[in-house]
Amino acid sequence: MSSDSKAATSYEEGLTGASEKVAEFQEKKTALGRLQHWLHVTPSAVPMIVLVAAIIIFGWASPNFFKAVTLSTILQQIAIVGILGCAQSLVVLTAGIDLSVGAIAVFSSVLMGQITFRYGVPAPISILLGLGLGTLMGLLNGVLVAYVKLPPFIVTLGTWQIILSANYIFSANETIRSSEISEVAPALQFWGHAIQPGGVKVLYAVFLLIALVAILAYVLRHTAWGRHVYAVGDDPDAAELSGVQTKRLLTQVYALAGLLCAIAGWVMIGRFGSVSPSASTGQLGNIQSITAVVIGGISLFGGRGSIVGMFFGALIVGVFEMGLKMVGTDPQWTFFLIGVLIILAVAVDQWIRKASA
Amino acid sequence: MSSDSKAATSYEEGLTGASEKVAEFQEKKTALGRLQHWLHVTPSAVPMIVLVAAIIIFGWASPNFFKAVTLSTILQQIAIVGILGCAQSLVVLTAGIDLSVGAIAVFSSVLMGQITFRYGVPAPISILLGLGLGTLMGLLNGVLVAYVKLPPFIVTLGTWQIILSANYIFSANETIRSSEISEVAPALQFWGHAIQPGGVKVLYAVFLLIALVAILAYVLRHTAWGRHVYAVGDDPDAAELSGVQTKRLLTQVYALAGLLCAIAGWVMIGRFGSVSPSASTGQLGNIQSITAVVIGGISLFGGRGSIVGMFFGALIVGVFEMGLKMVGTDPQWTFFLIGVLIILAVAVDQWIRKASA
Amino acid sequence: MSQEPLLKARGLYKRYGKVTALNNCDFDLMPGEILAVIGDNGAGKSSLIKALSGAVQPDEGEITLEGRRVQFSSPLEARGEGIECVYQTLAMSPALSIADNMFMGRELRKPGIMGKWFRQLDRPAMEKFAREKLSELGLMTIQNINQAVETLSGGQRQGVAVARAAAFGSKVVILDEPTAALGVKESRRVLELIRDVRARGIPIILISHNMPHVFEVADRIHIHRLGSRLCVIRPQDYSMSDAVAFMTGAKVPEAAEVAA
Amino acid sequence: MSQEPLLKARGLYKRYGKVTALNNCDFDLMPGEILAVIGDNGAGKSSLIKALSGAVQPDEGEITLEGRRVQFSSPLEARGEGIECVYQTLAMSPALSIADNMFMGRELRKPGIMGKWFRQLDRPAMEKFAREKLSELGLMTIQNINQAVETLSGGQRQGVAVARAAAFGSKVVILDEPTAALGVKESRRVLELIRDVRARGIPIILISHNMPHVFEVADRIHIHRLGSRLCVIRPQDYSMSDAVAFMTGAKVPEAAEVAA
Amino acid sequence: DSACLITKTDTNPFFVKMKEGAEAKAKELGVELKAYAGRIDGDHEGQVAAVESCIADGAKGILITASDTKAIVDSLAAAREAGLLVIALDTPLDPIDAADATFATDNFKAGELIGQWAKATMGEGAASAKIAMLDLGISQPSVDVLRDQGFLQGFGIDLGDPAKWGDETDPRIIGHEVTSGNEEGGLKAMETLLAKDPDINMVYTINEPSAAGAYEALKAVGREKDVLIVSVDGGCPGVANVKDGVIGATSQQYPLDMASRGIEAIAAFAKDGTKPVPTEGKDFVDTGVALVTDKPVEGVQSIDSAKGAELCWG
Ligand SMILES: Nc1ncnc2c1ncn2[C@@H]1O[C@H](COP(=O)(O)OP(=O)(O)OP(=O)(O)O)[C@@H](O)[C@H]1O
Ligand SMILES: Nc1ncnc2c1ncn2[C@@H]1O[C@H](COP(=O)(O)OP(=O)(O)OP(=O)(O)O)[C@@H](O)[C@H]1O
Ligand SMILES: [Mg+2]
Ligand SMILES: [Mg+2]
Repeated sequence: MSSDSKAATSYEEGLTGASEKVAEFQEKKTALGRLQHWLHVTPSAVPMIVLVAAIIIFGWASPNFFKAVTLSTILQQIAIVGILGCAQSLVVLTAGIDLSVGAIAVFSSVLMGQITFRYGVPAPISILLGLGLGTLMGLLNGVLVAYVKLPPFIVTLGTWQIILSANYIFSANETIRSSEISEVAPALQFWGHAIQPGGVKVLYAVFLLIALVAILAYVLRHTAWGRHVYAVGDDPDAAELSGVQTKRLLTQVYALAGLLCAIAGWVMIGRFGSVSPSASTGQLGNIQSITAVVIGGISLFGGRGSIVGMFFGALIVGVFEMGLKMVGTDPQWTFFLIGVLIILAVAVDQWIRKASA
Repeated sequence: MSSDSKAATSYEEGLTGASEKVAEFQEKKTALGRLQHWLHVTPSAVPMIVLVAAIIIFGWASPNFFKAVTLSTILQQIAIVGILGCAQSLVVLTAGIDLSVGAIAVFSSVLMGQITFRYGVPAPISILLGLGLGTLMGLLNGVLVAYVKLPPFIVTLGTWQIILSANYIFSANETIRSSEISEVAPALQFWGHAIQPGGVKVLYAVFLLIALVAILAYVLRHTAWGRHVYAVGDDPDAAELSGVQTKRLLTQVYALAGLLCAIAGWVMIGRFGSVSPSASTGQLGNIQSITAVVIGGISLFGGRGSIVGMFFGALIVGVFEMGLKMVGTDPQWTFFLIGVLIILAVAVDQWIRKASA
Repeated sequence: MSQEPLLKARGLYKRYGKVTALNNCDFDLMPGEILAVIGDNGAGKSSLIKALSGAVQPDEGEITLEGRRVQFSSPLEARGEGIECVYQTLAMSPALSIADNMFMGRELRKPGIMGKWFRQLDRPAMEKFAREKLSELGLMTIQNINQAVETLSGGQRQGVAVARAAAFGSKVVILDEPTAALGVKESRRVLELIRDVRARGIPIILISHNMPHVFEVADRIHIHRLGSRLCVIRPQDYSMSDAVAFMTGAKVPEAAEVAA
Repeated sequence: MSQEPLLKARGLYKRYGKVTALNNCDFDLMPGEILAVIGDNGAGKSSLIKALSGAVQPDEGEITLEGRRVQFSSPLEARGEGIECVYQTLAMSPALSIADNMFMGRELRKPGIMGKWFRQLDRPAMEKFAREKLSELGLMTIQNINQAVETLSGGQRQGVAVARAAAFGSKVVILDEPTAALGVKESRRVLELIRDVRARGIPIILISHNMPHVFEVADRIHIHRLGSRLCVIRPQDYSMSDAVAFMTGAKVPEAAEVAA
Repeated sequence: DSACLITKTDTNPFFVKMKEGAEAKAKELGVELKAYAGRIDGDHEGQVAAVESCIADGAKGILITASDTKAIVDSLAAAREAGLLVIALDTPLDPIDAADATFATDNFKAGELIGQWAKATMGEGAASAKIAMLDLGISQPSVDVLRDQGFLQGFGIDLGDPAKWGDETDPRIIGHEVTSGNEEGGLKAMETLLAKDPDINMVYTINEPSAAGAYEALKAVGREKDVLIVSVDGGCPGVANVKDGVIGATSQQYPLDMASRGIEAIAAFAKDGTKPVPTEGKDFVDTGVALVTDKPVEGVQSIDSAKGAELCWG
């Protein structure tokens, strides 16, 4: 009796001869239109513009600012925050947040130092052990987030405290002095070396940061794993249903973040010379890296943004801090103005995006 | 020619006589099933259970713990975090986050104190001014979030720095002594008074906290405004499309949060006696209140959870801290264990929820 | 027709980056009529009604309501003018209950002091009303009126949205594919509901891909193609096949065929 | 029928708090057939196929695939067994492009060193494939294959999901209301696609509220009511009115009427 | 008997050593010691909570290094009312009689010593010195202010308001930066001030870790030899740095001593209620401060690094 079904769909014969062309409309081709479109599809462009503007303003306000040495100082000051920012970016792209980045970095640097000096292990091996242990701390975060399904904020709030106090307990608050390290284990200070083209010092650490940003940008953009990171951040249920191994991916992301933090810990030794468990990165590294990430245009809700944006975000903060101090602002006012400028930077970003939407 | 449309829908005559009953199935009536269901529909039950368990364990581990004075001390220690937690809960329910709560509280207390002592304004008026200015700071957050559409995390990260440094600058780092205040402006210390039923001191501040929690619980559950808070946190676009004035609501929420923080600032004067711009609530209040909120089962993604849960969350932290101190744990180990317990508390919560889903 | 359109749009444009969703689009809704809007997927139907209801702002073009030029900057403003809309994406708060969602933004308060001074919601009244409206639609499988919307089946959710719009619309009711996820019985109820609403004198814009339903209830049919109005026809003048042929580009309507 | 079912379920239960979505539900899918599942909104159809595809775990009951007892703890496991599913909620990552979404979890890599060592994606190949599959479905209004899925119209999105399932399913293809948001032309293409897939020997489960379509393509029709299978009929034995009457409870099928 | 030790933080080696001293003495005398600490520098609330815990726990006495010397007074009054002996360590309370006794060094004096030494060492150059001030934190806790202002006093610079740093107008001060008292902060602050004025030749630092950080920054630009760094604390790594020439001079304090004497006092109080008596002519028990340098100058008493290493803590 399916004859009535025929009748019911008979109107579909109107379809014969339906157009098969892919729809096309003429595009606006004005210069402004193109700029807007470019801004829209290049999420890292906006922080870059803010950055350039900031550099120009400070260069104009302070005569010393525009010297190569100042700019290289800024770069070396953001090296650690930048590497932590790489770790943070990965986690934030999955719609997570990692409050423990700074703690992992500090603890890893302490581990590298203490394993060398307390237990007499050769420096390269201690470095490997430190990197491995940092990865393990990240892995712990990952397992708690992915398998126990706890919110990342609370997991890393907990591990932040755990790792930081483990750090103090393990190190017995002992600092290892720079001169000892450079005698016994110079490998620990590797990233503190510099090349000096034309008298301007550029730390190895700066090159490391740039290399890490480039590699991660490639991975996120051009590999399946990178697309999965975005997918999980976008909508974890959808990603799971459409075939991403969400749990495994999340675990990998947090472990990789741990590794990056441990690398930052190694860089800290090179940069500060000494190994100190009470480095402020342990307390402030998370906020600083999150600031870089957000100013760089990565959405805290996950799935949107680029790591290159984070790099510019870190630079913006570095330039503001240095610039304000150079024009002679007192520390309390510097703190105040950086607050203002964080908000302004993001407001400008938002405004340009809206205009171009 | 609509006769073919008749034919096309003729099969619908099968509908005549369709059942009009609302579907019903028998329910499981086992005790366990009921318990699970109750846990599921009472989001604040889980933190309560964790709390009771913690109290029992510490009571067993430390002989002094189970004394009324210990318990009243815990209550008075969480009074400020609890009030900040009320503010934080409102903001988190709208899927926001407020990093500036502690800074607003401290600055408000400094404003109340300095307006009284530096400018000689009568204390009740300074208190009103302080509350008003705290509300304004919250309003600033709200406007930036709702109208400029900046992410709450970054807005309040900025205002946190701004308010905190304004606080240091305005106060010139001056502490106002307790003895001066109790002579000149006892109203500032109002919440530090206590009733002493049976010799156990219970601060007014504790009653204030309980009253605020009760009022907010009522407002969130039983008024239109409260439902809108949940709706905005759940899905702001949907809320906007279905008729909530999202922007106005968000602004109100942040302003109310500011007022609550200013109240916390007033309570701080009562509790600590003096007015100190360097009170660590300015630095740590945000993390502490967020911890309470999250342990209390409020989702950081907004729209889910209850303020009563936050209250239990704050209590859990207070009980852990006091309990660990009383069994004589060293401070770093205390931080370590609190980190572990934060994760455990939320894990237990998650597990019970899953079992009952 | 000699009447003035109640809601009119002229020369609307809406571009999303490279994509042109509305391309010089016109639109007319007459008082008291059921106007169907049909067209291919992605033709721009939803974009059109979003522009009409304030959910998006068109790049160019003007909209008039009852002869007045209007510019809605939010759906709330449109609602204030009595334009009630069921969006394709439904616009519900998933974690809230059915009753909460139906009354979002126009909650009922308890009578007496509790309502006036303590602003307490009248939950029993809201739940009763919600249950009634759902029963009118024949949604009998909803077992618990306090269920969170996220736990409803796709069709149940759609039913709740339609019930809300029909219950509260006062000037124009816009339905974007209201029956897409609905079953046979529920779809039929929606059609009846649409007729009821028109009987109250309120005009309706109905977007649907279901030709038999469109031809059954519509007074006029707006055919949308490639971002603009191709033509407006009367169901009694054309067959469903013709309509399908127009909207897919298989046939081109003669200029004269456009119903004014 | 003498054949063994390819996919079989017995006594499935699924409860959500107070709500019983599956209530002692049975299910059989024969090799190579198109099985339609029809029922009221909220009858439990989506819950059934979610249980079959691993997206939810039933409280009780057992599922067998090719005679083996299976227990999928995630959709990925079901996919590993060749069960491809289009969910009602579509399961797409809104911010990613159409091509990214179609290949999610089975991306193509560049040939040679770039692919092998640097694991670089072969975007041109994926985009070409995606464009072809969409064209097969007649989705000609998609202007830009690199558009984010969130910018697609409701129907376009559904089209992408269906294209994905049809392209990759190897043992069973499950479609939960694939044509709900689709236009006339696109729905017709989906029906053709379903026939194509069956012609490749792959059985299909089709959930739909569109009776004419169901009666046109289905080999057997599973009628779902109040969380369990009411009966299974053959479209040539019953009229659409009968089917509608069964699923809404207007008529009760005789036991004998159930097609084994 | 039990006693409480409440320090500002327990991450700064200074307080870690203080705790070790207290623990050793407590063990010797059979006193049960519970240690508490603030979360961060300046964590006043944490200390209030700690005092309350001690009272609730029935301790006999409290040893405290107060984060906020004025604000803590109330809580300590409650403790004394509850019959506890309250002893301020390292940092005198304000007013000083808010504690039953104070075992402290004079932080202002410590700063003054290095200031005088620096001025004498620079000689002629002091008049045109370019000074970098590396302080603790923007909340300006009292040690921070005392050491900073003491240094300036010793160096002969007008203090402005002695209750805060940063309001001086002397052009010799290139700038104040905050360091959080660790190497990382010292390094960054120094880098920044060097960018502002590369000719800095005198560096005051709040403590030895920040001095080590500053030294790294100077080394990086090759100026470690011609810049004078002074500091306060006298920890063993710091004294070693004096020996290595990293730090020119540092004012040494004796936290171990303060703590063990504090425990003794509590033990005595628990036994028969005796309270310790202050040093002759002062309102507190001065545990002393000594300038450690290998380049002594006329008119400022000092000990050399070898002697400093004998007395150092940590
Ligand atoms: N936010 C957006 N960004 C970019 N493109 C968009 C956006 N919204 C819609 N579009 C595009 O505009 C066109 C029209 O979309 P619209 O939703 O109006 O179609 P529709 O006619 O409602 O289709 P359907 O029948 O499938 O619902 C589509 O090509 C779509 O991809
Ligand atoms: N996660 C959940 N929590 C609570 N109840 C649920 C949940 N998912 C589904 N339900 C309930 O289970 C019942 C069956 O839902 P299901 O989605 O399977 O229906 P359906 O037959 O697919 O309906 P439709 O045709 O409208 O898609 C409904 O009453 C629904 O409210
Ligand atoms: Mg649409
Ligand atoms: Mg369904």
